[in-house]
Amino acid sequence: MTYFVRRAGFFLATLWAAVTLNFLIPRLQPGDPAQAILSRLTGKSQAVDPAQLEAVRKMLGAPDGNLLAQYGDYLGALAHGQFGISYTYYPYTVTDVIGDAIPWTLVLVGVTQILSFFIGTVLGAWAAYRRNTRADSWITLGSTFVGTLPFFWLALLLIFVFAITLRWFPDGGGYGGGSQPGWNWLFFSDAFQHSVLPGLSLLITGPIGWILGMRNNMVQTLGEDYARLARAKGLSRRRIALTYGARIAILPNVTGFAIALGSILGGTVLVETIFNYPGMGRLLLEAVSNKDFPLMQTLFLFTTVGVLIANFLADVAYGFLDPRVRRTEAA
Amino acid sequence: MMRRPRSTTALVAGMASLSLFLTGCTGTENADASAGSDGMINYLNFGDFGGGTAPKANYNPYLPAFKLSATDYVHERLMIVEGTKCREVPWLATSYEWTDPKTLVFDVRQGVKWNDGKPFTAEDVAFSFNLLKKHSALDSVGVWDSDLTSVKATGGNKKVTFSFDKPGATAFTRITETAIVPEHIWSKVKDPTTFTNAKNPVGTGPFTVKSLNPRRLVIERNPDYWQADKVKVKEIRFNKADAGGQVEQLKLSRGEYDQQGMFIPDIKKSYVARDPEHHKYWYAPGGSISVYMNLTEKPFDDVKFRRALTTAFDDKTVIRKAQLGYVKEASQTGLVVPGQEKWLPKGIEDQGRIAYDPKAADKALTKAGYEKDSQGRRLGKDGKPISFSFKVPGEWTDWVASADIVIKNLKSLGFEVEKETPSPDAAIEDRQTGRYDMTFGVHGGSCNMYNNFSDPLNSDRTAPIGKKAMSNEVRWKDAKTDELLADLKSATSEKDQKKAVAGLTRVMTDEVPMIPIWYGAKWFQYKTTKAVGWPNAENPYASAADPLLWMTHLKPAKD
Amino acid sequence: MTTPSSTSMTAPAPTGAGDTEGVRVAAIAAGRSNRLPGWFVILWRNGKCRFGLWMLLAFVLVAVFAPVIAPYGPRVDDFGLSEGPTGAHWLGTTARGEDVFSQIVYGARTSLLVGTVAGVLSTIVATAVGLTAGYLQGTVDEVLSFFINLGLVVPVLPLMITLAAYSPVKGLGLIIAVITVTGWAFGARIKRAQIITLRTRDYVTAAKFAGDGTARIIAYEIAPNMMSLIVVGFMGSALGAIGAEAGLAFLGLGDPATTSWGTMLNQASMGGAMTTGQWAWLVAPGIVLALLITAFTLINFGVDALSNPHLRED
Amino acid sequence: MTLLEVENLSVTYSPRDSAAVRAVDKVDFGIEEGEFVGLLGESGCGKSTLGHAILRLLEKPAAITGGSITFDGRDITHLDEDELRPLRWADLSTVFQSSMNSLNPVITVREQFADTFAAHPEAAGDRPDVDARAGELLEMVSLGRDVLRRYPHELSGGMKQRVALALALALRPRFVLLDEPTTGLDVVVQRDILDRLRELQRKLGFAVLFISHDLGTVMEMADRVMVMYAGEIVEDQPAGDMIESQLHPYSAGLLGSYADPRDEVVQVAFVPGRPPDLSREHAGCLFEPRCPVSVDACRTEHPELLPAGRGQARCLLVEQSPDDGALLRDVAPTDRLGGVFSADSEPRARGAADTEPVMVVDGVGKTYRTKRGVRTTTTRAVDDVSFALRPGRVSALVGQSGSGKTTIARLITGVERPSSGTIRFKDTRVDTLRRRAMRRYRRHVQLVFQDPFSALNPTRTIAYALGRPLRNHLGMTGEQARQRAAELLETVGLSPAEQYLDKLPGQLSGGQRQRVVIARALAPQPEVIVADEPISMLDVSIRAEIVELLDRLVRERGIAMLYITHDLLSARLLADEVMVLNQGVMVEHGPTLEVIGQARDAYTRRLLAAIPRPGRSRESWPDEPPNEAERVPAGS
Repeated sequence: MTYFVRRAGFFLATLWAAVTLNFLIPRLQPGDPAQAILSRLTGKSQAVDPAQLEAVRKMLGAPDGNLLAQYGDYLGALAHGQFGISYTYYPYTVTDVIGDAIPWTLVLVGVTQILSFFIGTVLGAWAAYRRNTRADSWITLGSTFVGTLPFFWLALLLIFVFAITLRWFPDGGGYGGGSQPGWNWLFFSDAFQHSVLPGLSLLITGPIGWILGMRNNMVQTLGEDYARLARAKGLSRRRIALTYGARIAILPNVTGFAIALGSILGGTVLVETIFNYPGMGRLLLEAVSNKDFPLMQTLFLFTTVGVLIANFLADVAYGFLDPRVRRTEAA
Repeated sequence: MMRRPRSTTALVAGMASLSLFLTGCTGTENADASAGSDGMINYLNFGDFGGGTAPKANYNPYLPAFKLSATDYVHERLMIVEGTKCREVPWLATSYEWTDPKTLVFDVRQGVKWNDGKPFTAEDVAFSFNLLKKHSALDSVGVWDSDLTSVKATGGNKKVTFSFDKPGATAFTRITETAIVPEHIWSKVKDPTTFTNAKNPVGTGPFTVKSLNPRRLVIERNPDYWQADKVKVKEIRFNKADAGGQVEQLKLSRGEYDQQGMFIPDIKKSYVARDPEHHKYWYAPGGSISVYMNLTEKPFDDVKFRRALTTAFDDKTVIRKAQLGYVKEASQTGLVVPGQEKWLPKGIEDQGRIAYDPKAADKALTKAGYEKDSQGRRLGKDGKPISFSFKVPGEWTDWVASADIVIKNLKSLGFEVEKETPSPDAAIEDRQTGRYDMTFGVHGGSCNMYNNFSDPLNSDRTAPIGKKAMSNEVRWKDAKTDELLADLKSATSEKDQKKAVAGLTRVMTDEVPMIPIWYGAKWFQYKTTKAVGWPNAENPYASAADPLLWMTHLKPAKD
Repeated sequence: MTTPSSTSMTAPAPTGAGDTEGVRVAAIAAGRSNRLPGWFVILWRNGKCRFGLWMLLAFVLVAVFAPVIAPYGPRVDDFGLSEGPTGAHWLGTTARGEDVFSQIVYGARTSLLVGTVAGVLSTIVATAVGLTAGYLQGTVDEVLSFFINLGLVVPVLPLMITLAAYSPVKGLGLIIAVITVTGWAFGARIKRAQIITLRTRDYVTAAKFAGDGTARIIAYEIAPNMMSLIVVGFMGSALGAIGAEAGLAFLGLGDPATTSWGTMLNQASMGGAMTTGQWAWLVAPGIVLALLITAFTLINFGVDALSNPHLRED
Repeated sequence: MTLLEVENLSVTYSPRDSAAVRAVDKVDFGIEEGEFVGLLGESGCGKSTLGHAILRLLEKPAAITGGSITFDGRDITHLDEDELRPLRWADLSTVFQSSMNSLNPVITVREQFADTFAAHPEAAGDRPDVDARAGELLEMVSLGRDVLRRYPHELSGGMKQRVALALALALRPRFVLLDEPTTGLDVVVQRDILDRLRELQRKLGFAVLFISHDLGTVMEMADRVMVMYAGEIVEDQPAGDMIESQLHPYSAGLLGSYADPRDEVVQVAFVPGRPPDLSREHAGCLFEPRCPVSVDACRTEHPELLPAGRGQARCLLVEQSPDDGALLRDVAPTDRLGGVFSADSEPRARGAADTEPVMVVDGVGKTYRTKRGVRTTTTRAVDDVSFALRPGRVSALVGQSGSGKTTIARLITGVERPSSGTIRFKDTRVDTLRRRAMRRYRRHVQLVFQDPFSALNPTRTIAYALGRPLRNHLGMTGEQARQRAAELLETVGLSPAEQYLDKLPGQLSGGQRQRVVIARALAPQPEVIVADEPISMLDVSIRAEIVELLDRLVRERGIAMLYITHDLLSARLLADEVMVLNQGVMVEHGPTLEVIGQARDAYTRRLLAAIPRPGRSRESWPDEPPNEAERVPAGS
């Protein structure tokens, strides 16, 4: 009970901290959005027309009232789910813009995260199970070498090889210019094709953390007395590896996985940027460079809430998976 | 070699074959039949179309910072003042006349129809301007910032009359930059400031919007266009290319665009060389990029000092090394030459370009009382070594490289110069508030001569140090300049205008409020496999920013 | 994303492997005779880790002797523009006419500097916060723990990008500061957990009975026993910092005036390395970055063994 | 026929880059069907390694490097894992040392039985009724069937060990290896489990190899006892014979460290020195450096394990003696051992019982509150306890784990404050001291810790550890402090002190460390020392050494000592008075001999009954049943 109250309290406190941080960020930064938008539009080598600057400033509006009143208005708007109008996509609202981006990120990053976790856990468990064999060395060293490649760099090479040179896959974007987003097969196959390279660059570098984490955990659990006793009991290697090794070793990774899932909402800035993938990460970078504060604030909020919820779910899942925690929770 | 990579390879291959299977084949888009048999160009691939990384439909011409580029092909203007030589090309108006210095009358073209079939009239024009009056946030060109008082349809709905309370000549280009929208649609719009005009935007232009997805915007030829006979392009496809990174560069260099306007390094090698016959570019000069000195500080407040520095900078090296040879040396007059050469005062040497001559600079400085000490340090009038900082946004690498050369030049003259590289935001803010010693600034380059000189030099447009200046960032305050600007503002005849401009260029060359180094380039690449007739250095009939003009010039390539 | 490899940081479990204490003692004795700290001996014994240490040493040497190794200065732009690899320029030149190889060599300095300084700083912050929270407990702990947890759930990358983008001054200092600000929480949590077990050790009680004050107990009794954890934390932070610096620089949020592999990649990408066929310019920074990260990852195999005796190779 | 035959078995640890250690060296023995064999030895002697080797559970870097293991006529030394699997558990099962960790924490007890059955269909049948059979097994070890549904962490240590025992017997194995199965458990619980085990073994007839360092228990339980020293078996005799006469001087030493606290005169011996470093070659007898009766030949000649009496021994003296170990028998017990500490029934020459007490504990109680949600649980750890400590006298506080002994230690040292009652040191109220005063107070009251391994900071030298109290409490400076530290080391028998000052704790043996801990407690010249189980973590053969040291300090320095223990023997040896604590309540309090000799309280009698008495018939249990099984540990 207290456990739940504590978690909920922490949840709210963090949410408040995130919201407040969001409120403060634009107010602590130099420069104004109108200038940023127009500078980007005209480029650095042409003069910005002061009249145009003035018009854009009028359009975006400036917050009025003292800081406290602004803070109150801001909280009120948030409570009503009003995130304001995006400075980049004026006059569209932040909700419109994010609504378009979310599915892309959810699918691309979600699928690759889950696959990475799955692949990483299986390979890590296998490496631990075959510890000190060649399989182990191949997996650990192989994943080390492949997994440490900077994935933005890898992404560039993938584009060059598979998109530019071989032309197997498109060079970027979530879908082609020719297809209209919609619930049809053609669009899905197009979208899938566009997701292969970004997905691949995430998948190549994604599992290493899980592999090494799982391997380490499992080497430890397999070294525990209960695993030794299981051997003495004459259980099959498989049974030992699964029930006495992997089953326990996976537990500490659950939290990490939940956080990884939670941060999906944040997207992957680098990959989405390189592939022009229409997801949240690229949106974030765009919001930041355009000083699109409403959009940025909301993205921040979404990401934080995502991580918080994931953390919360991880705790619940942990309690479900690990009987040792379950008891404390029930008490 | 290893377990995982092997499976990765398999995965790649699997996915590849799967996706090939799913879509049948890729790359068909490029297999085009370029020129149609009907003497038309089937379609052209253009570059980016604005609207951020994930554009949403927005064809409101009064939201220039947010509209998609199709808007410029749908909504037209009374006249087009093309951006290279500032020629006035009649468009929705056939002619204009200053009936007196405070009254401007346009003759509206007859027989033009909106693309929904309704006729275009002078009422529409008046409506459009009055809409901007009502919603000042939409007035992005600042038509009503001038002394304009009213816009009315006159002459039996065939003329539009603009009335000013003071001589309003300078407002002319602003008026010509304002798009005209249909009254029958826009009068029903509740809030035009948030109107996206997303569905079938109605305009008089040569194209209508065909389709949009965030990757591609397609517009198609308007068969009922008032000069439809001149438009030979059936369809234009704009491709999302906002990243400007390697991939875009590669696509450009492979000739995937018929027209593009982006930076690409070493263009001769990476673009032209790929297909010298068809891959072309034309980087027309834009605004002047100048060395700004803080005129409120010593020794920059000394005109002799500033004049001495005009020969101090090695423009050619800046252009060759830092600017990759893409730009041209700027004239000290503040004009963009050769495009604006007609404004040059008589007898000026080399169109006002001042050659690099460190010895002359050294001599002039010494003569002005800034001597070098025994250690080679340049001393101020107070006898102390002159030292100042040069601010340049760290992220703008070409500017940084240019600054490096400029600083090297200054150091060789005995100044102590420290380079500071703040973020662009901070640098811009510092420049506006006057918190700098020396920096780069941009000014001029438009066809509105008044704006070109008033923005950087008008004492109305400056502010004390610490406050944001509107545009006079060097803090130039000079009665003679203000007077010349006032003359220019009220001058309706070209002769009077030329006289005032000549005076202003002399302020630039004699008083040296700033030292122009190079002209910012307007990126413009084009391909002649499908279409010919693009503007270029040989035939600079329009600038990169005047697509409506090229559209009436492009013809199918003959091969 | 958190590094799952370090989530299982439990106190070293007693090995059930029979009488291994003698062996352990022997290992410590071996370390002692060489005057090396015990944790280093454990690192050195691990083959992968040893290889990683050699690699790291190579990078350090390159960084230290950069002016000797590099044929030119990193920003000397007196050469032909966008040239392919030649005898004079092993990896070609940049679009601005700088020598790519020299930049690679000097870039090692930046990466190592960022790794070391950001690693040290965030380790210091993490250790200070973790130790204080864990040792003092009570309200102080509640407050600090809240911040630790907050630091854990605040999305790091967006925060990093925002901070990096909006700072008025660019430069390595900023990158280091950003990485430190966003990267200390995880280490602090682990160290807090560790000190909670350590503070009940008899020798801590003994120090109290010997009349030692709180600060001295933390500094002299507890901190030395957390050495392995501090090393683990440092390695993790340093690795993260190097990656983060490269990523931020690649996104164009770094200081272009600094020569780092991230800015090189950024400039190669923007400067048309692909279009002009400047392969070396694009590939080399990525490979050296991968090698450096690999070195750290290999060392981490040994570092993991510090806190998890089962992972020791013996 | 011999069920298990171990011949010439050697096990070597070969870590990658330190010297190889021959942990088990040419061990030879056999175990008959149904025989109960004890394997006795101190920590590090290789007994657990031997156990693991027999079960073929050795893992890198340990490996069998010689000899053979034959089970039921089949050589299992080199069988691979698949061939071993049918043999495991069905024939050879085991109970591990630390029951705390030998059950899988994430599956229920039932599942752990179920997978055992499932792995051995040939022994358990194809579709065994898990609930019925496991339930039966649990009842066999005095556990309820409801335990099946529980997870290991929901069980107390004793319950877990019972589950482990039930699990070991699940497939009716012919041989069970018990590796210190009750170490770490409370004495009373230990007793109960071992009794149950012996009973089951008699009933089911399986053979047992019982590995333990607890001599009393081994002697009492086993039919035959083997003594292991430095990787070798040094003696192998029927238990009865060994009690009567030990063949090897080491066995004699071990046995000498045991006594019955109820005897009129209690004598306890110890073996000085420490085991040899097995990574080096040793020419002569491995025990020679510690042997009180060694001759010159012992230094050069390695003795063989040769028949002697009804058993075997590895000793040159035995070899040479015509009538097997007679030589040893001739020597008086006091002479043939390294040292002896004795206590007789007379009052000790210590401080008078009626001197002014330095510390008075009056009606002290301590309540812990644990908040969990809305509910608050209060635990009464100490309830209305009163006693006094007097200069030069030792008061023993006896009780099983969780009885509140340690809480009392924390209260009088000021680590915690009592919920009720007062504690006075001379004229100072200890229970109300504030920070600075507390620090001053601690100059006078010092602690000796239970675990010498955790009581010294592994990263600080001995000189540092001793120097801190000297600097802080006595205001000494560097050189002075070092001088005094050296003196203190000499006082606790670490001589020459210079040799120890700059060492780290890791370089000292357990006994040496405990001496350092005592020296540190002495450093600020305290008037009261609280010794919290100071010998329970030490090897049996050196415990008496520490007891002797403590006794000497009390005598010479007139320190008032609170000696906390669960071990009545050491209380008998050291204390002037004994207080027995049960669940926070003091149930008995009086002069040592009185309390031990004529225990009135039922709990005290159970404690006494738990003491193993080899060679004697066991007394029947006192009336109360063990109450341990019902308790669940608080929090895990």
